Amino acid sequence: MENLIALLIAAPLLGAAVLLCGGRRLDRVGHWLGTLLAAVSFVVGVVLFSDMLGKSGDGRTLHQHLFSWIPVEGFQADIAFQLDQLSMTFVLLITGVGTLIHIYSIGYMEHDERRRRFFGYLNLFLAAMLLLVLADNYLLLYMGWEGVGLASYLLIGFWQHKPSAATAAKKAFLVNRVGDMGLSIAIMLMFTTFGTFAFGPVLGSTGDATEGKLTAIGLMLLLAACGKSAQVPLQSWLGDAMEGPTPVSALIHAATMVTAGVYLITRSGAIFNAAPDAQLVVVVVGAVTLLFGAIVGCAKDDIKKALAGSTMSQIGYMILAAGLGPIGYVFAIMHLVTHGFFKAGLFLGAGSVMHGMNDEVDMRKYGGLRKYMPVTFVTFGLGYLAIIGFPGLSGFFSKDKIIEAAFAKGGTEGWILGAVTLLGAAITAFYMTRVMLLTFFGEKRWQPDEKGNAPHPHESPRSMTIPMILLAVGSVFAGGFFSIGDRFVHWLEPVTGYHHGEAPVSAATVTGATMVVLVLGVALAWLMYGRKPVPVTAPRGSLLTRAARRDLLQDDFNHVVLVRGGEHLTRSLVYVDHTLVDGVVNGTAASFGGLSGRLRKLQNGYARTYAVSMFGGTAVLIAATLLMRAV
Amino acid sequence: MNPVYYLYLASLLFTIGAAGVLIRRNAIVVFMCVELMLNACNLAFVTFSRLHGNLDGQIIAFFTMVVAAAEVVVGLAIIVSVFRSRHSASVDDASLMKL
Amino acid sequence: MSATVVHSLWTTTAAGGIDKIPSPTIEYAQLAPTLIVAGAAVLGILIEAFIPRKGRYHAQLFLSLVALAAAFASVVALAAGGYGTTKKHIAAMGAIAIDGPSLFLQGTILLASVVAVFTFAERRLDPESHGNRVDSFAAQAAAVPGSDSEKAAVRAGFTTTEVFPLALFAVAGMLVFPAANDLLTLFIALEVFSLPLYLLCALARRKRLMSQEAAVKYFLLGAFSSAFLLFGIALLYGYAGSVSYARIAEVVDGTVQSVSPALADTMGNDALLLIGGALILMGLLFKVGAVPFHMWTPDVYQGAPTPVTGFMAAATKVAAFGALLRLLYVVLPGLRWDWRPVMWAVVIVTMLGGAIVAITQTDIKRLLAYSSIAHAGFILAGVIAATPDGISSVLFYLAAYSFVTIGAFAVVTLVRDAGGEATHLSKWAGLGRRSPLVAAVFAVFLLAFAGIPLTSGFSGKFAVFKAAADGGAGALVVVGVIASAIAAFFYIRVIVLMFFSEPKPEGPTVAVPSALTTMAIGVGVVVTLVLGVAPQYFLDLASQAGGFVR
Amino acid sequence: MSFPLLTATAVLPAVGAIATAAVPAARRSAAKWLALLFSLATLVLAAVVVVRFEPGGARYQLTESHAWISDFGVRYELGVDGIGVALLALTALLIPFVILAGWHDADPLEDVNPNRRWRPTQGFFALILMVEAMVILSFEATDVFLFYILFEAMLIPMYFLIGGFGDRAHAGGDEAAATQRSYAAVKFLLYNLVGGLIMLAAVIGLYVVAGSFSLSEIAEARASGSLSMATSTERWLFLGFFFAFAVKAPLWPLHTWLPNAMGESTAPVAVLITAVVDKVGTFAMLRFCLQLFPEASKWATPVILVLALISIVYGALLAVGQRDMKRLIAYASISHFGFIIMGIFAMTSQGQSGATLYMVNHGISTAALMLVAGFLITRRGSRLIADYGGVQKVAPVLAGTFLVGGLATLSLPGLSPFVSEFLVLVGTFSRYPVVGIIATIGIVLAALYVLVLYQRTMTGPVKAEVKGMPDLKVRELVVVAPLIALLLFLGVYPKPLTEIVNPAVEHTMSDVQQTDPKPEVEAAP
Repeated sequence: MENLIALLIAAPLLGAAVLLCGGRRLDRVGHWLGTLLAAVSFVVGVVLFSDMLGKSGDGRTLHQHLFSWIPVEGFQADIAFQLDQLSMTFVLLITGVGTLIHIYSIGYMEHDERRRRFFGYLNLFLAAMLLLVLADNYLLLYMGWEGVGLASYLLIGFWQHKPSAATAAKKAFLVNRVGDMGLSIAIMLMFTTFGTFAFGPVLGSTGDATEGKLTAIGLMLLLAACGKSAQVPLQSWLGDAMEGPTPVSALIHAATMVTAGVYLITRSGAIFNAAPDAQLVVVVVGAVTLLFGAIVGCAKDDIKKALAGSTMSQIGYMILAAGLGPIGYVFAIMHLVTHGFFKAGLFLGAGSVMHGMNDEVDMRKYGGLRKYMPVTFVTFGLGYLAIIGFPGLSGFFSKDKIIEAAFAKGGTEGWILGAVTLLGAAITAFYMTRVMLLTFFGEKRWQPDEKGNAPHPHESPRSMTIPMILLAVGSVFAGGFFSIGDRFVHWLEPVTGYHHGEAPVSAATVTGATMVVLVLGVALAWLMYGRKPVPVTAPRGSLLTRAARRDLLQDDFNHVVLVRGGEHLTRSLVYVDHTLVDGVVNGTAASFGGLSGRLRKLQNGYARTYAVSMFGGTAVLIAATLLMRAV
Repeated sequence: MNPVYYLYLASLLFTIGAAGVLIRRNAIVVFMCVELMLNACNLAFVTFSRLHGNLDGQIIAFFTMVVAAAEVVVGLAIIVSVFRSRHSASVDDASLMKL
Repeated sequence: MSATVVHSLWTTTAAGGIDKIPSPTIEYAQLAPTLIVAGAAVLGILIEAFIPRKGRYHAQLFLSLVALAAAFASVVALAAGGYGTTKKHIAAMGAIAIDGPSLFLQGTILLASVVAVFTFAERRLDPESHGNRVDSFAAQAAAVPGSDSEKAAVRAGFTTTEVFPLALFAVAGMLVFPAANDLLTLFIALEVFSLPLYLLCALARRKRLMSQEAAVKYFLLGAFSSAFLLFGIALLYGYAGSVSYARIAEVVDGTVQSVSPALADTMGNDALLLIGGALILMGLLFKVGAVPFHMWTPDVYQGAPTPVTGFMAAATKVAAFGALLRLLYVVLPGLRWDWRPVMWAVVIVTMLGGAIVAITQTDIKRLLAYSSIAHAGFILAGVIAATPDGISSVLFYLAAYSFVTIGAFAVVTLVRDAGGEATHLSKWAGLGRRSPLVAAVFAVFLLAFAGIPLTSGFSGKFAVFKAAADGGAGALVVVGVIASAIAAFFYIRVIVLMFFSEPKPEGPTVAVPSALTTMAIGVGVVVTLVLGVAPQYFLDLASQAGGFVR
Repeated sequence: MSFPLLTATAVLPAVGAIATAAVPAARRSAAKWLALLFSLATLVLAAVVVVRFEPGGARYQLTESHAWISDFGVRYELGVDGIGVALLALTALLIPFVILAGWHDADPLEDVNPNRRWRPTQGFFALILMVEAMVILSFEATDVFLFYILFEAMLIPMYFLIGGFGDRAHAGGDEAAATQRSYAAVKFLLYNLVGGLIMLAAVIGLYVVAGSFSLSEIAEARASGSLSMATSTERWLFLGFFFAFAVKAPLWPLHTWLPNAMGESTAPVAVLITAVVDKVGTFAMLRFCLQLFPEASKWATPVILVLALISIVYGALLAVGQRDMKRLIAYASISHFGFIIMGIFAMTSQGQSGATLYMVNHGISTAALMLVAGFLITRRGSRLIADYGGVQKVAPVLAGTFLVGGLATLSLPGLSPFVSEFLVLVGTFSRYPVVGIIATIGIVLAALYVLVLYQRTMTGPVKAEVKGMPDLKVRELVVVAPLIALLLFLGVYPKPLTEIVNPAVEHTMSDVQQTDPKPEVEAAP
């Protein structure tokens, strides 16, 4: 059975290889091939899943050792996989959503002549992401980690002819690299501490290591997570990443890749449990990002950027939960999965809208689209309800649990976190409602563009709507399915561990509070955008609004400090290299030349001068010899 | 009398010769100065020969004279040819090659 | 025939009747090399006197080559007879030392001379004038440059075939110089090879004014230095009461047996010894062209006919260094602690001075002159190692160096324009494009000068530096390394010029030489590479020849 | 007396060089094919060496030993350890690609060709083969003097390759380019010559101290205690050797010759410089510095590590600041050489294995990137990044290969450079944590300069001059594809390489009497 694990990765990898090296002759069948292989991977996943359900206890964890990767004295890195409940959850999510989005893309990318390559990249992403979640040691995980980074780079920059896209792609990769730096340092620390970096030994012997070391490792892992999951302070790339085709945003920048950070932290639970300081930092990062993303989400008029902000904030929830330790891991993952469904659904919906609106992304130029694209409206609506946590839908369960867990942290911390999470819920409700209203309600606000062709909103083809519907189903029922009888908890407990945190307030109260803030958020949004018509050009807005539109000035900071500073640094270094380092050498050469030129003058052509030098030389010779004898 | 005085004389002559070489411009004169130096050497040889009571020095003096003569032959040949082509025997005029 | 011989004659006469004069014993076999060459030289004069003009060139060329070959053969015979290694002998009543070093040096000098004679005899380079092939020597030395008589001589197709006997005389002197075993012989030999060289310098066919100027400078300065040398000899004689090396050495070491009162008196006076030694040293350093006695070198090298320059640069250096070695190792070892520091200074300034001044030279011949000065410095570094290793390394270096030098100057003779040889560096631009082969050959020589591995230059430099380091002169090695780094700079400059700069439209032409020059250059290249890749055999020769007779 | 395999590996290309040079001027293409043939034959021989080499066996294998210059105590001694084999294989592998990539780089331009006997093409390929011969032999030499001779001699053919053959873009009449080029060539030669001469002093010193040049003899003498260097002497000698190698490597601040040399020469020659010749420097650090002067090496480690660190960051930053893509790659190489040297002197088995792998991988990755860049430059006739844009649109394959090369340069996991870079980092970190952490900055900067280069040249709107630029031709694909395949293969399965290298590294570690630091915790299995 375990031999199937490699197949999970192999299938999409093969697809990537074939599609990218295949050349134009594959253009006609490329997308089908890509989708097929993704589906294969999904099927394999399902098979493994059913097999896993058949087993029980530790038997559920499968290992597959392919070969020794880097055998060097005192350093052992293997190409080996580990499939346990946690990985399995991700496998299903990745392959499932992935397959759907492949299908969606068939329609969405129909008119792009480079569609084959697009599917190649998508397959590459699947392979890398699966490698990430299936690796049984941190170094292999690192390979997947950078692999998804590469895939996201390629996909964000898929429309390379647009400078903005190319820049966004580069930015994403660079910011991620900073995170990766953290991961590699973490691995080095593990190596020096434990002499290995395989999950088993490392997580098994955290007890013997000093807390200092563990904290260091934890913080470095967090840095990595921040990079990949767009958490403050490394969140700046996610917004720009929306330059990529919408399916990409849905798959990579909503459902799967960006949640890798959560996976990393949950996977390394043993380390964090033993390093409370690190955990605290994790929680703080989560909380801050949660609000940060939410606020940004409120101000954006670009539908995708708004959703991106929301993604950021939702992942903030997960990170926060993961930071809570055993009481939170499970819910972090649960929210991750549900979020995977509804956020992917939302993005696909957005994509469908753009598809019908000539790729217009400014929500202020939408309005009243519900009658033009009903299916999109419904699926998007369901996703909307799910994310704001409408009772009974996925988001309701998963987010609710996180808020409870936050309170259950106990002490003032608990209260603060709880408050933050609640506030976050309120804001979520607000900005999602805003998106909903701006897009589907009100009267139509689009006009012909300068070339005079007005958009003709229409429903998207079947290949796009079906995935949306499926995802909508998921976002409606997943949460409930997981929560009934704590299915999900029991499912993950063997891996992440779980103990129920007793909140200072009863679960019911928490739920009630959530409902209240939810209603408030929605109401406020309706007051601002539902009641009165929306101006097509955005009003100047308050200081906060303007800041939020600019991602809370975080980019400007980067630009001024890092980019400008870096440019100055390199420019001055180039100068230094030329004048100083090189100059010293050239200077020496020149000085010899000058000396030579001067000495040359002595050779003035007069025999008598030469005689003088001989005479003087002799005199010196004699004097020196006599002197030698004298002393 | 003490032969050492001859040595002083010899060194004096030698130095005068050397000085002449450094100072005088006319090639012939310069050359004569060299001859003077050689003769100074001869004087020294003879003196030492006397001093040591063996005749090597005196013999060498003869050799030196022969050599000097040979030098005259060669030297004058060269100097004369230069003089004919340049119409000047000044060593300072012969400074085409320098630096 | 040396002073001591005469002296013994005198004393015996004083003792007994005139009839008992014993004839001095001369080992003709051991003196054969010198005698052969000298004899051939005399013969050459006769040829000038009696053979008609047309035939002289070939007769002279033939005679010289045969003589040199025969001389070399006898050297080899002597070496095979064991003189090269174990046997040592002082011939001609103490005048000439026949031992390893002298034989090795004589062999080197003879071979170098053969190659040099090839270049002397080259007459394909200049365009034929009035239907006569001409070589690089003046049609008629006596004729005033540019005068009608000169034109007439040229028209008549005269050539100065006297150069061959002159060269042979010089060679004879050079053969004696490193073998001289008393100071008188040293002096005579010096003059014997100097005087012909003075004349040869004056005999250039083109640029005669410069040639004559070179001759004057060389002559005056040479005479000046030999005067110093002679005075030095006088003083040493005064100190030791004898001019024979062995005797002086004994006196210096104080191991002399019978001490006459006069000797006792002079022995006490170290000033005589030190000043005398210094003056002799100066005379020899002048010949090897060591700073500060080097200033004649560039001018003379530039002015002299290029074949002569090559001959001087190679053979004279060999002879002079041989004499220097013998002087320092046989006569003055007792003074090592006096002359060594001074020599250190000389070595350093010579290496650096030569290398630095060469950087800004614009005339290829002057450039090579300065490079030869720098090389003199390197060799001196080996000389003052004062170990058998030092001797053999110097011998090897000299052998390696002389062939590279002759080859290099031979190449210089090939690059010509209307005014004869185009020696200005700017004219050499793009030579690699015009005639890759010549440029490549010259590049090989330059790399050898620069001491790049796999060329003889490197082997020699390594041997010398190794000896110096062994002899406790590590600092010198470092300086030498720096000097060679500086030197590398201008050798490379020439290579850049030849290969990487575009040829000038009015650039020089490369004459196609006859077999003679080709052979000279070929020998140069072969020796350069062989000594670079597989020097062991020659190192053995040199190290076996390492011991001086006392 | 068995067949002298190692000598053969060096003699074959040398013969090839002579043969190629002898081809008459008219038969230009014949010369090319001849050169290619010989390089491939050498590759085969190298393969035989790799097969015949037993990782577990003696330290030096396939040894040959003949008397050479006994006066200098010099023997012609050859032998390869794992490190030597790896680099030997790399060299033999790269040369055919270099030749193939430079196929048209030396075709003479008729207009500047005064002499029919002027045969640049023959010369070009002959010189390349000559360099190969010398480099290979220097990897095999176990006699210090023999190594030194090759170390110096290989400068000459390199010098002519750099100075004699510029980019086609600038070839011919362009006077300014010509002067630039000869400046670069002279700079290259003088830097390395000075380094070499200083090493010469040290070599002589070594002889004075040890009385022999043979590694084995010196090792024995050490072991038997008959040879003991005074601390100061050993340090001076070490510095003499290290200086030369640091120039060659090149290590900051002795690096400035590399950008000129790589910038001015044609892409294949640039590859020859950085991927093949410079490796001799780092190889020699492992082979000679550590083996001959273990104590001094340890003594100098802190300084060297700092310099290496500076090289890493400084090189990367300067790469970011370059306008000329070849110079950019050159500075990137400087940064990478910093990593290699850091790995060597971290004195851990991970570090040194990593360094050795790094030499190989860097060779392959730089070759890939530089050669593709060369193809690009020959198409457009400019080295300036600013002159490009949107190439990806018109020549996707070229852009793709360029990207892969770039990703290899920024050592993306899955491509071979990652393995070595991570090993070096871990190896360094385990002994000098701070150094290791600072070095990781290099990772980020690498991403920066690579991606900036790619973005500016390949993406964005298509520049007018770039329109109609042809995609990679078959010959060019044949050059690039195998390299990329190799990068991928060694990225996921470097075992064949590490198996060869590990034992050698263990030997070196024991030379310097170093053992890896132990982990704090004995991890549960």
